[in-house]
Amino acid sequence: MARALKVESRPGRYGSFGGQFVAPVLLPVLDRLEAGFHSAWGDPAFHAELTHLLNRFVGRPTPLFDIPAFPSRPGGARIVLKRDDLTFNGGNYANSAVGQCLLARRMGLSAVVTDTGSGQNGIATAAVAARFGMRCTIYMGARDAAAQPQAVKKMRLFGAKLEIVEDADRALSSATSAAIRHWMGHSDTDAYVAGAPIGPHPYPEMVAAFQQVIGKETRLQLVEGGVLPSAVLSAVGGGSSTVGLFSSFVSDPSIRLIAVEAAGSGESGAPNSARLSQGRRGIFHGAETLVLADAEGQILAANSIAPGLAYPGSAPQLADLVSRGRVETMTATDAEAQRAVRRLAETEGVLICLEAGHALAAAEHVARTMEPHEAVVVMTPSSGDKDIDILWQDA
Amino acid sequence: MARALKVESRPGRYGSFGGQFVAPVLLPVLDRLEAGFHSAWGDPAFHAELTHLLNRFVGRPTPLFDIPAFPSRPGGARIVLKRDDLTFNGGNYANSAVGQCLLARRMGLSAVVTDTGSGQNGIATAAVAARFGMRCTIYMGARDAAAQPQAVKKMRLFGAKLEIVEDADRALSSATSAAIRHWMGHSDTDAYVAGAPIGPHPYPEMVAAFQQVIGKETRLQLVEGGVLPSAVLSAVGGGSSTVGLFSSFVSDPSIRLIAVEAAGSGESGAPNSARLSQGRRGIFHGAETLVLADAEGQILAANSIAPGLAYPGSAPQLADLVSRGRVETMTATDAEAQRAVRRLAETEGVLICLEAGHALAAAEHVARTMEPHEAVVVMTPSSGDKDIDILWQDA
Amino acid sequence: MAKHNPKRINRIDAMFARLRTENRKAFVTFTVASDPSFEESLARLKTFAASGIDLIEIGHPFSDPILDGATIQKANRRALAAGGNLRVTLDLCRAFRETDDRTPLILMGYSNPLVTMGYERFAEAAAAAGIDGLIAADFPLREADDLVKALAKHGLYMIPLAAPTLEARDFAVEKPGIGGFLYCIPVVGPTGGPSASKEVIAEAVERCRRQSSLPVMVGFGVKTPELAADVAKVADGVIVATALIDRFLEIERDLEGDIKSFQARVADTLTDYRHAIDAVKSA
Amino acid sequence: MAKHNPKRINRIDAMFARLRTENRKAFVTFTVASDPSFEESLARLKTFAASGIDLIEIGHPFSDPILDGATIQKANRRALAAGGNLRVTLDLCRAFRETDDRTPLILMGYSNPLVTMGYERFAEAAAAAGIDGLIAADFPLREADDLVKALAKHGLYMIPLAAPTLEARDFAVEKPGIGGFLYCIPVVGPTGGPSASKEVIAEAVERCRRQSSLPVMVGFGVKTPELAADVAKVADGVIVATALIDRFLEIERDLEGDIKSFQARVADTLTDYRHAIDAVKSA
Ligand SMILES: Cc1ncc(COP(=O)(O)O)c(C=O)c1O
Ligand SMILES: Cc1ncc(COP(=O)(O)O)c(C=O)c1O
Repeated sequence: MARALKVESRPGRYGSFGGQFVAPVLLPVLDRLEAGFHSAWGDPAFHAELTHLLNRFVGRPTPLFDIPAFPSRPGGARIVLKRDDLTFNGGNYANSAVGQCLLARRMGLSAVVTDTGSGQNGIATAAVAARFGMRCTIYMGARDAAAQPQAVKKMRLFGAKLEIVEDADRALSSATSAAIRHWMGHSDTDAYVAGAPIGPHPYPEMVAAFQQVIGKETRLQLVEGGVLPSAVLSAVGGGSSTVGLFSSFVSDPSIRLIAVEAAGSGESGAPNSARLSQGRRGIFHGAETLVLADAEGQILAANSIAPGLAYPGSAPQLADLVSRGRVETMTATDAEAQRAVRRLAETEGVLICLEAGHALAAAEHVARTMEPHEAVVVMTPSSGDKDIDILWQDA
Repeated sequence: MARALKVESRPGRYGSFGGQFVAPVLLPVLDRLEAGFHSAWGDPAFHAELTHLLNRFVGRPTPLFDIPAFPSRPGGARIVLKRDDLTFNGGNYANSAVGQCLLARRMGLSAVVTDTGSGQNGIATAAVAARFGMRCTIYMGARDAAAQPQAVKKMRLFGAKLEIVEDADRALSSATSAAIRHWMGHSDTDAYVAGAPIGPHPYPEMVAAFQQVIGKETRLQLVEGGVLPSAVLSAVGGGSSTVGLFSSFVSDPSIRLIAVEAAGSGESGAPNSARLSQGRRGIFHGAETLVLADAEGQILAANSIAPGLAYPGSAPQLADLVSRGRVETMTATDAEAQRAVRRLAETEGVLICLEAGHALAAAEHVARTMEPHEAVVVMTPSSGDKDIDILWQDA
Repeated sequence: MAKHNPKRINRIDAMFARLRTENRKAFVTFTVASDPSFEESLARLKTFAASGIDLIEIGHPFSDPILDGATIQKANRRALAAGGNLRVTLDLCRAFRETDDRTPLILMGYSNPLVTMGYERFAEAAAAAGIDGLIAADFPLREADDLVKALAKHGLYMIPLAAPTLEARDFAVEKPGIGGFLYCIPVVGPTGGPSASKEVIAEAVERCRRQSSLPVMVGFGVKTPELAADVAKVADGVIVATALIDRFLEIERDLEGDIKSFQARVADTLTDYRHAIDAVKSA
Repeated sequence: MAKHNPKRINRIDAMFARLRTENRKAFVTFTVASDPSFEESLARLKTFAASGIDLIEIGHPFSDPILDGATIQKANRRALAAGGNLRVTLDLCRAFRETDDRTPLILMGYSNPLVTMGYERFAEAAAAAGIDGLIAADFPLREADDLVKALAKHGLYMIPLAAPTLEARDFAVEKPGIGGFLYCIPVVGPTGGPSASKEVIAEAVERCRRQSSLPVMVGFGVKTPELAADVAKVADGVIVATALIDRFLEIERDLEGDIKSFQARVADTLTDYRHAIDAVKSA
């Protein structure tokens, strides 16, 4: 369990963040899930099957990758990518999709429901559900679906039922709301698969536990390479890859942990996605956390060129780690992220997603302030294939 | 070297196939390449760097994968996929792109030129060239480019110069001709990177050598799993994955080797890509081989739903192996291939390319005639992401 | 600002005491504050009270009404567009109290505006606005200690939501600040969903009564006057939300802005339910 | 069918013998058979001979003229569209021979139609059609043993292509069936590319002469009458292909189908080159 990441005041709390702010009708469902998860997590057979699937079906471990030709100026710390873009389907979302589908099957459920913004969580869940022979319903905002037609088709090819959501922001946040409504009505057969360590307890704990594999692999790979990093950076959407990567470094105070948020266009007053650094304490999608909201408590639409970062809520763990000062925040603009992704493609032959581009842009700044013998780790949650139309506009 | 695959009558010949049917001006270039390749291939340092790149940059070894839920009827041999779709860029084309770019750099060349049909060879070459800091020019037929806009953008993101060819069939065959013309004019600086073991000697030998890693890995993985397959199937485009996979099984007469060709629509008289089973002996793109041509020796346009299979020429090795009866041929239609790809996605959560769908469709027929303790290996050269628009037409 | 008088009996308790003596069941409905505007919302509250509604649930508009079906989601969006929010909802209640000091008002909605305002500030302002209770869609009792304390201090009740699948500890909690009635939800799923059978409803109510001495009202999925009558046979009150909102929208479309006849038709509709519910008593 | 008479001297050898006595250099051009039609192609061959062309290279149309630039690629496509192919090209040569038994004809093109017809059948048919030699763009001597034997048997020459980068073994091969002249290509790249300088051309020719006793003609990139004259100073002949095809297309566009004046203008153009080349002799 994500022990190192937690300073729980009571179960399901990270400091003062977390909790179970749901319709009471969901409480028994969450209680069953909590019990099911703890039982599974204590069962060596569950871990054996999980590990087998992570290796054979997800494609773990994913490599650590040097990018010596990337920096635009010589000097500074070396930048190393953790390449979860190289999982088979859906980037790092595959880690928790496999875990949650396996758990759902163990609990006797026959179907899964989830939401997706960039398409990655949906693709991962659809692929795993196909493999397990489980029915799969996926909610996606109409705006996101229009921006990611390939992802929509891919999920359908995996046999998933796609529900396109025309509500509100027509993006991830509406899709999540719709998926939770679906789940409320079908909790006897359907497991809700969370793409990120957000939502009511036990989701943050459970998703963090399934994503820990990223941090564990990274630490092991670094140790094998004789390196301990000076800083670890990750762009924060729902926070699944960030929590997963940070988990193995949080108890090591000499390592800077930097959560990179999307600054959108970067113009002051324009919508962004920086709720850890600029958000308010609030209650959203089942947990008390930091959210983008106005003075009346209305949730604001998040904005970023990277669909996976445009979410107004935060993982409660991250809200706590930021509040306690253990995790720093930085921002990167749409343009900075794009530039970083393009330069990496041109210099290294590696195409990462725009989400990771935010972290990479921030990492370049951080690396410049460091010595060449130091190293900076950048999380790459998924590949840039989904972003090609944004990255290269003149066909 | 691809010893096992060769029964050479003289250097560069596979039985009566092969040779160097090029403009004489290219002969010194080919002679230098042959010498350069043999020197590199005998150099442990070259192999060390090649292996390092295959592991770290290409993502080898690629897994063998069981698909128990796929068969539409129970019984028959088990089907196992060799998953070269899980390399980082361009499927199995990455194997030879890395080898050839490494060789070009060793020979003091500063640029590469290649052609691409499905986009995979272009993507692989562009990524490797970016990594090596080499200039890269890629020729692609206008019809193929229109069908694969994401591939075009991806190559451009890797910094490659794309040349869209409006000639003749506006597909791979015209792109190859154009790339060779470019090479003729720039052979002092540019290496021509062959996507397949076609073309004049030493290309068939060299590409086969770089692709052998597929067969070696597969055999090792099968032996580790305690299996020897009854049949090995691969869909034939240029033949790179077929030659690479077959290389480790060709000297084992108990194992059936089956080259699967694209039957197109399957209507009699309609264009197809079945030149190994229905082609004529001819000279095309630098080698004597089996080609799709009319009674006057004019090359016919090949047709298949899978762009990677629509090529009128053949690898000379395969022409020889088919002529000697060591390799059998089968065909699969556009519809059969599509059905196989879709059923695999729905039952296993694995999306393979339409090229591999041809082999999978044939494998199902073959497996049905066998016993459950037997196994059939199917080559998967690349992922189905490139084919999503063909596979799912109603968005 | 009106201070809470701890001696004063909560209007919800007063209502049930009165209904018991009359041998009648409560008829409750729901409207989103500022849907479609502050003025019309106020007029509607008055029509409700005048047409025999015993208790009114007032939704405070929220940007992400995640647990609601399409009808109430759209109502929230209209209200937000008209400038609605938690503060304006309190203003609306205060305005209603100028002419009606008897009909209990219950605030209903999501927790983020409450936590943003602060529980103490919120409870004080709500009491001052004449509000009697709170139903928070996404605020289970197990999370609500601080909120319940603030409500108790100002004489408001947190109304527990009770579903058949819920364990007693999640709705049958005795604590100052928790009370009024049990909101019994006999179906799973978001608002506006299918109706439960009268047998299922009866069983759900029975279970509530076994666990708690609070009055029990039934909501979610009560659509027709007939089902309302069936509910009234077993419960202490009937809550009809989505069905009435949908009906009022139909009337509005038919009348194309003729406000006077609109309020008359709303009253007619409510009277149908009212009669069906009251017929139970005389049965 | 006319049988090869081994006693008869090859027309190419006869031409060089005659030009030597006249102290003149050969002027050679290239046309694709059936471009734009069989009839016009035949007329053009006759115009060529009448306008002082000493030797004609006739391309047999091919679907994939991979080593050619845009001009000759398009010519091939027009010829194919008009029904051209290797058999029809032989028919065209036979028709030309009905009125001209002196001008050497060299077949030029790609190997697939040859291998499809079969080397022996091809050589026999080509000899019968009055063809004197063969230039195969993609058929180096190191691959051509069988073909060369067949050509020798029927009195035809395979013309070696010689480039400055080529080793002697790849063009200076003495064998029955190889001869006529060396086709010296002073530039790299496909047809229709840039011109070499006259110094580079002189050096390339010099190298050919060191390796072989065959006459040397220069092609690829000879565009203007001036460059043709420079070539004529060092080589035994000048080959102009792309530049003339482009020029003829321009004339055709100008005249819009007036065939008579077309042939006259073609003749004028050729005469310009002819005079430039012949001026060398008198210099
Ligand atoms: C937000 C909300 N949803 C639902 C309901 C009742 O259920 P239904 O809409 O299905 O009648 C109410 C009534 O109080 C409500 O306030
Ligand atoms: C096919 C072909 N290409 C090229 C040439 C000559 O070169 P250029 O076209 O550059 O004048 C000839 C002339 O014989 C030819 O036949």
